[in-house]
Amino acid sequence: MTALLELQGLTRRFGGLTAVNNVSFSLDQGEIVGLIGSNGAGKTTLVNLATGHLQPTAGRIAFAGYDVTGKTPYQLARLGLVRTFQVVQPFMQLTALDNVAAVALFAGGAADMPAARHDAQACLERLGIGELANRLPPHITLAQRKRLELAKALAARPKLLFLDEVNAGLNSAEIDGVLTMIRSIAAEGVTIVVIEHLMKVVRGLCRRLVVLHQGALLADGQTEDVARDPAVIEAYLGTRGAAMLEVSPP
Amino acid sequence: MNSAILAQVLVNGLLLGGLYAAIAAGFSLVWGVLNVVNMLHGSAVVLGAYAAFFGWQLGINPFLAALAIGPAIGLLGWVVQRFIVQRVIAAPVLITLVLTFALDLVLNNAMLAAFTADYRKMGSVTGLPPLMIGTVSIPADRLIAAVLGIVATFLVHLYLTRSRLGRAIVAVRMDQETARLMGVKVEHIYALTFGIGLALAGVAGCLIGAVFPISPLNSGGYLGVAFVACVLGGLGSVVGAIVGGLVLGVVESLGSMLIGAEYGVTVAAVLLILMLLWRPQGLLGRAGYD
Amino acid sequence: MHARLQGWVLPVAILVIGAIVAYGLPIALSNQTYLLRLATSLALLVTLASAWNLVGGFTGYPSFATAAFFGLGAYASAVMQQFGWSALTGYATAAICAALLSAPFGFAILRLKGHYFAIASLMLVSILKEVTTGWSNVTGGGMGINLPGAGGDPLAIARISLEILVMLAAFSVALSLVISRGWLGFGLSCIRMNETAALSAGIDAPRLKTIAFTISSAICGVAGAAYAGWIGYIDPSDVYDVMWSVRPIIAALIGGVGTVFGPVVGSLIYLVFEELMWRNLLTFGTGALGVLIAILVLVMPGGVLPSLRKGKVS
Amino acid sequence: MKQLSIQNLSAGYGDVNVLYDVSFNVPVPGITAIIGSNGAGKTTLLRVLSGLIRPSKGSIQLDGATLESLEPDGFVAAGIAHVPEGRRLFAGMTVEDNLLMGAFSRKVAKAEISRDLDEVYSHFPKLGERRYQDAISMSGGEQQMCAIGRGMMAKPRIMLVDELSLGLAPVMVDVLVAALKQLAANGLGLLVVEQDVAVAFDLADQVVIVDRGRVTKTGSSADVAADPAIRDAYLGEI
Repeated sequence: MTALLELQGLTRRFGGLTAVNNVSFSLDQGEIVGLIGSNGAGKTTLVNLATGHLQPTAGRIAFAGYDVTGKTPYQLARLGLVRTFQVVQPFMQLTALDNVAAVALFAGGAADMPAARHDAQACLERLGIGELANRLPPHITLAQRKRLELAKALAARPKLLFLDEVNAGLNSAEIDGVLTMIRSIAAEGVTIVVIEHLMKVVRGLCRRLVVLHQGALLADGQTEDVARDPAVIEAYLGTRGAAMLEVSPP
Repeated sequence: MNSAILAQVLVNGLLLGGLYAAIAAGFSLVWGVLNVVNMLHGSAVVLGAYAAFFGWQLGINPFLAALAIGPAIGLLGWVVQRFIVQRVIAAPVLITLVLTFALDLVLNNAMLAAFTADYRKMGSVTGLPPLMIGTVSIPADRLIAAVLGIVATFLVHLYLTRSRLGRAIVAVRMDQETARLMGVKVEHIYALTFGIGLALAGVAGCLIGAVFPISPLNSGGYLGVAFVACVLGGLGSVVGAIVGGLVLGVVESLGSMLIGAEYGVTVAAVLLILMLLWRPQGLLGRAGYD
Repeated sequence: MHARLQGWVLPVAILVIGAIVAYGLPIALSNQTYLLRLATSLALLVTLASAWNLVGGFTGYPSFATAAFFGLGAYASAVMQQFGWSALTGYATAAICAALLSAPFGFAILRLKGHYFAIASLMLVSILKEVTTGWSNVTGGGMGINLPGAGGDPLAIARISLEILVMLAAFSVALSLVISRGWLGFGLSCIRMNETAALSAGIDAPRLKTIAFTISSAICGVAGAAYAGWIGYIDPSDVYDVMWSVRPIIAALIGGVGTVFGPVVGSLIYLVFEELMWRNLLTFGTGALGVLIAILVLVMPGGVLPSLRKGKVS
Repeated sequence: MKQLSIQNLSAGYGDVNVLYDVSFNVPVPGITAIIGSNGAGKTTLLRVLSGLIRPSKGSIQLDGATLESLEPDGFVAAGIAHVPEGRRLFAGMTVEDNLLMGAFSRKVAKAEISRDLDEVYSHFPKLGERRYQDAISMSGGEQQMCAIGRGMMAKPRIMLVDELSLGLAPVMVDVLVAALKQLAANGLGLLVVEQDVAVAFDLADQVVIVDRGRVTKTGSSADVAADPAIRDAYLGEI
């Protein structure tokens, strides 16, 4: 069974700085993988490369068996390779419904605007924010905007979903809500990559961890093994982080 | 095309580039720090040139007059920013562009009314014979003007990196809100920067006046030079303006020889658009610098 | 079905009203040359402002290229007619030339943002002006071109020009309404609000932006051709004057950038101001115009109608 | 007892109110931590306390001087330094230039400024090693050190630190917590917004909990940690 996503020797340089340095790993259908590393380790750059927002300096990206290196974000979105943004990016002057309808129309294959709005309403309800359909993004809470971002990702009928710190800024109760949402999306066969700092989220969701450090791949394996890897502890987790990860996911 | 002619054309280009550096530096600083493309810049250069011309008629050497004319036009810039441009400082690109375009209409037409459109030329300023290096002749006035252009630009660079207010200007350019948190009064920095920008334009005007015929009709050309050299050198980078000015000077003098002087603007404009597409951060600039 | 039908009523209504005015107004104003001139100037400004609004308003890209395609259209039509082709062929050539140049050029510079895009678009004006002046054996260079039809009865020409430009204005506004309501307008407004998010939403931003830029430029080209027919004589410094880029922007700003009817209202208000100013400050004309524009920009950057599209595209 | 006293503070953006009747005191010296979910108003509170936002109601006093109507430069002059969220060092400037910007509002002799620089370098040796390097080319943790050092250069009485640990490797957070404790020991008053509740309780001697723009609890970190209601809402992770 070919891997859903394959990164081979992926590299990206900005002038002298190598933000992503020869990273290779692959994802299979249905996995939930944690992508962790400290600020500046290259996580967001890697996501930007995989979703076409940045062109790689070197290396290859294959999605569902096809070479998609160099493809644009909108081509990849239409293929089902979708992402959310670390800093939430709604269309500020469109209602929540139309934010999602835009994705349904241009990436989700909806026939026309009425059909797109129909799909959009379903996605909003799926994320429990159906009643916010006519609200403008500035007038809903951060947690609701995060769910809106998830609803937009769903509207693109994703096969692979990059969630870039979708829990940042949420309190414990709000995080639990988002985790259940992510699990239900994964249950439908969507492969998910979670970019996260909160060990509670990583432990709760991911059986496998990919760790980046200064742009390079530091570790890639089962969560429990990575949590005990001395290099990872010294470079990123520290004693408190490692303890957090010890308890294996349910 | 033998090497003697090529050498002469290159030298002419570099001499022109020194003046272009002075024109572009002030424009680049204002664009970088205030995010305002100052369409008034070309006319400020013309104003400096006329002030130097009238000084020259009274027997004052334009290179010396620049020491007074620069700050005077700088003060005008300070007033224009503090009381007019500041009111739309946070407005979208469209608004500040159209506003400074309108101000240029006012200043340029005022000069046309006062000085008429016909060209005026100062006689030789220093009276020194041209410097001869092999077959290449370098007119004294043009050499002094070019060198002073680069010196003036570099002095501003030193001010920006060594002095307290200069550092604050760069800080406001990079992150205005955080500069405020350091206790910087951002409105004052904007007015100061706009003033420095127009002062440099005034100095460039004096240098150009000493070497070339001047007329209010030139303001569009000077503005074009400021655009191209500033983008070539990298937005907001004063040192970049020196590199951008020299490169543009050489390209323009080569271009006018190969294709003809009447296509000078097109050569520069095409160079600008290619630069914008290939390296918007300029030859020196770092990606994401502006 | 209901929405689709309802969607087409208003645009068709605009075209019908346009046709009626185009037919009726020249007769009503028959020999009043000043009013004919004023009405034709208004129709021209509405056309240009509405066309500019597709790029500057809907998509949020501050274009200064209007004068370039306006001049290109004027010359394309004038040159064709000089070689014996009919005025109609002239208009067609103007539209085709503008479209053929604006598509590739637009695709290139629309990758730039904000000031960079504005300057690159402004540069096109000086490039075309210089090339047109230089290509003198075809364009007559600095001497300009006298259009063959210019010798006819001036009143008849004035009336025909008014008719053509009113129809063009109605077409420009109707088309902008259709675009604003369709998927193209929806995609363009997403690009204006947040281009990165638009790309992730599957919107082919480069293609949509280029389509908008090309349509806008083609309309400006035809407007240039109509202007050449109206004035009868063109030269580079007139038809490539940057004011052809600035006036439509001011009109859209006054009326409300990004709204369909903002450019129409804004054009009327701007022309009233310009006529008043021009009437009594002849000597310092352009300078006074500068003062006028500065005041307008300082006083109402938001525009008369709501400047940015509020809420969802209907 | 020297302190920054905040009384009945209300503030917001345009018509959207974010803070409602917030009152508490920040002892000098000492470390006070603010916890609560984002959108609760933590960052807005700090922006009010540094003058970036003018409160609609309430007062801010330090040693008898009332500050709430001042511009940011007034707050800095009164002795309040702000280390912003995301550090926001000045790009295109070296580490040392960034630190010098921290002392912008202090009109004192060059000698004193260079003495202050040495003090920062002794506190954060890594900054000394990289003083002429571009500040933003350093790692997240080193940038946070530089941002704190920049705050020190203003010789403040109170330092506001917004999101100390966000995005940093836990191993680096331990280093920064120790550094802030040292500053408090040297007499500085600190008000730290911290999203990681475990870090907040380890760092602070006083904790303020903000929820949807209101202060729901204030007290010593020991008392607050003991409160069962707080434990499950916030302390689930420990």
